Amino acid sequence: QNLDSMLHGTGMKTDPDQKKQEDGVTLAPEDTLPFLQCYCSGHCPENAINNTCKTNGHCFAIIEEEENGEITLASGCMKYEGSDFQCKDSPKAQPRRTIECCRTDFCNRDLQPTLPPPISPGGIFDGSI
Amino acid sequence: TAFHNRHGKRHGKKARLRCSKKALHVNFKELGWDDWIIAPLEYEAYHCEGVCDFPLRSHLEPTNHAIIQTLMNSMDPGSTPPSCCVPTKLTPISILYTDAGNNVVYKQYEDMVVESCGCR
Amino acid sequence: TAFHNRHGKRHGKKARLRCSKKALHVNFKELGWDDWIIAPLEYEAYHCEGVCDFPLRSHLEPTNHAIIQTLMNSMDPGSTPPSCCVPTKLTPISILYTDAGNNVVYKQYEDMVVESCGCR
Repeated sequence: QNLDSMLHGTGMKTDPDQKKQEDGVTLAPEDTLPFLQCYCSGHCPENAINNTCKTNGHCFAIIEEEENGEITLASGCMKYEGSDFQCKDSPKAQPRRTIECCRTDFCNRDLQPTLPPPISPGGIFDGSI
Repeated sequence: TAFHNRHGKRHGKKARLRCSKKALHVNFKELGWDDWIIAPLEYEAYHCEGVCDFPLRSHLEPTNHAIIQTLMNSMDPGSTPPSCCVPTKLTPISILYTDAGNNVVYKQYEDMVVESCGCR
Repeated sequence: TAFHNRHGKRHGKKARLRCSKKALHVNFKELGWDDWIIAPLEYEAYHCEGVCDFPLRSHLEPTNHAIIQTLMNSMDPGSTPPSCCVPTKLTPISILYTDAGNNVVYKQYEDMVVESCGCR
């Protein structure tokens, strides 16, 4: 049994995004994705017009608490490659932040991420806010 | 606490300088190269400067490694440095100069001008 | 003043850490990703760290821009930052994970492991 059939046999799939053209050439997923327009604020590309950026990946919105306690909201475009990691972020990242991703034009304009509760020194979520 | 509204205006804190293209004017005369370079004697090379912080935007064309390193840095800044803001696209310029044999040569030098910056 | 003999051994001054490949052990469990990543749960990604100073050695594969920027930095460190030590060659790893539709997927992620570092 080769890996491919084994993979299929156990309900596992190779990366579903990979599309095979007639001539058998496998297209990388990011090369087949339509471009998305997103709302951007807080760090737009230099050539951005009307707070709009473009990407083959996701739009995102992020709320963050800076070291000095300032809370910032930003939004923009995220590349397809690596969005698995960036959209999942790490719950252990510091300082506190929440990122949300979506994949339709300007969908991040309506996203309202909220900060996770602060972690008290003992490492338990401090629900006292 | 200071709040930062949707239009990117920060309240109460200078916006952190994020990775972007900055000027870098190169003057070959000041470098002392006007004894072999005929023209141009100066040009705009630009350079890349600024922080690469989470999330790395698409125009910074991050690699998966840069994304992972940025996440590790935000978990423990002391143990992992952030990814670095560097040129991701460069263009050439042509230079007229006198070579060692005193011949006048016109040559294209690759990767002399920053076109765009990114986090790597 | 400190002197530096032919065999590269520095006397009296800690050898400046030049651009080179360093360890970076990535633990997906510590990142909190063991809820979607099945295997591997950790891997060695390495990272690049160290100064890019003149002259930029050939194994650091500097671009012409990096060489010019390094020269400008040595002329006036305040006005121009040095070039940066970043990955120049990267290799992929494959990850087995559960996707949003609860399918088990085996996918190759490009540019996950540093093969070599350079100044850019």
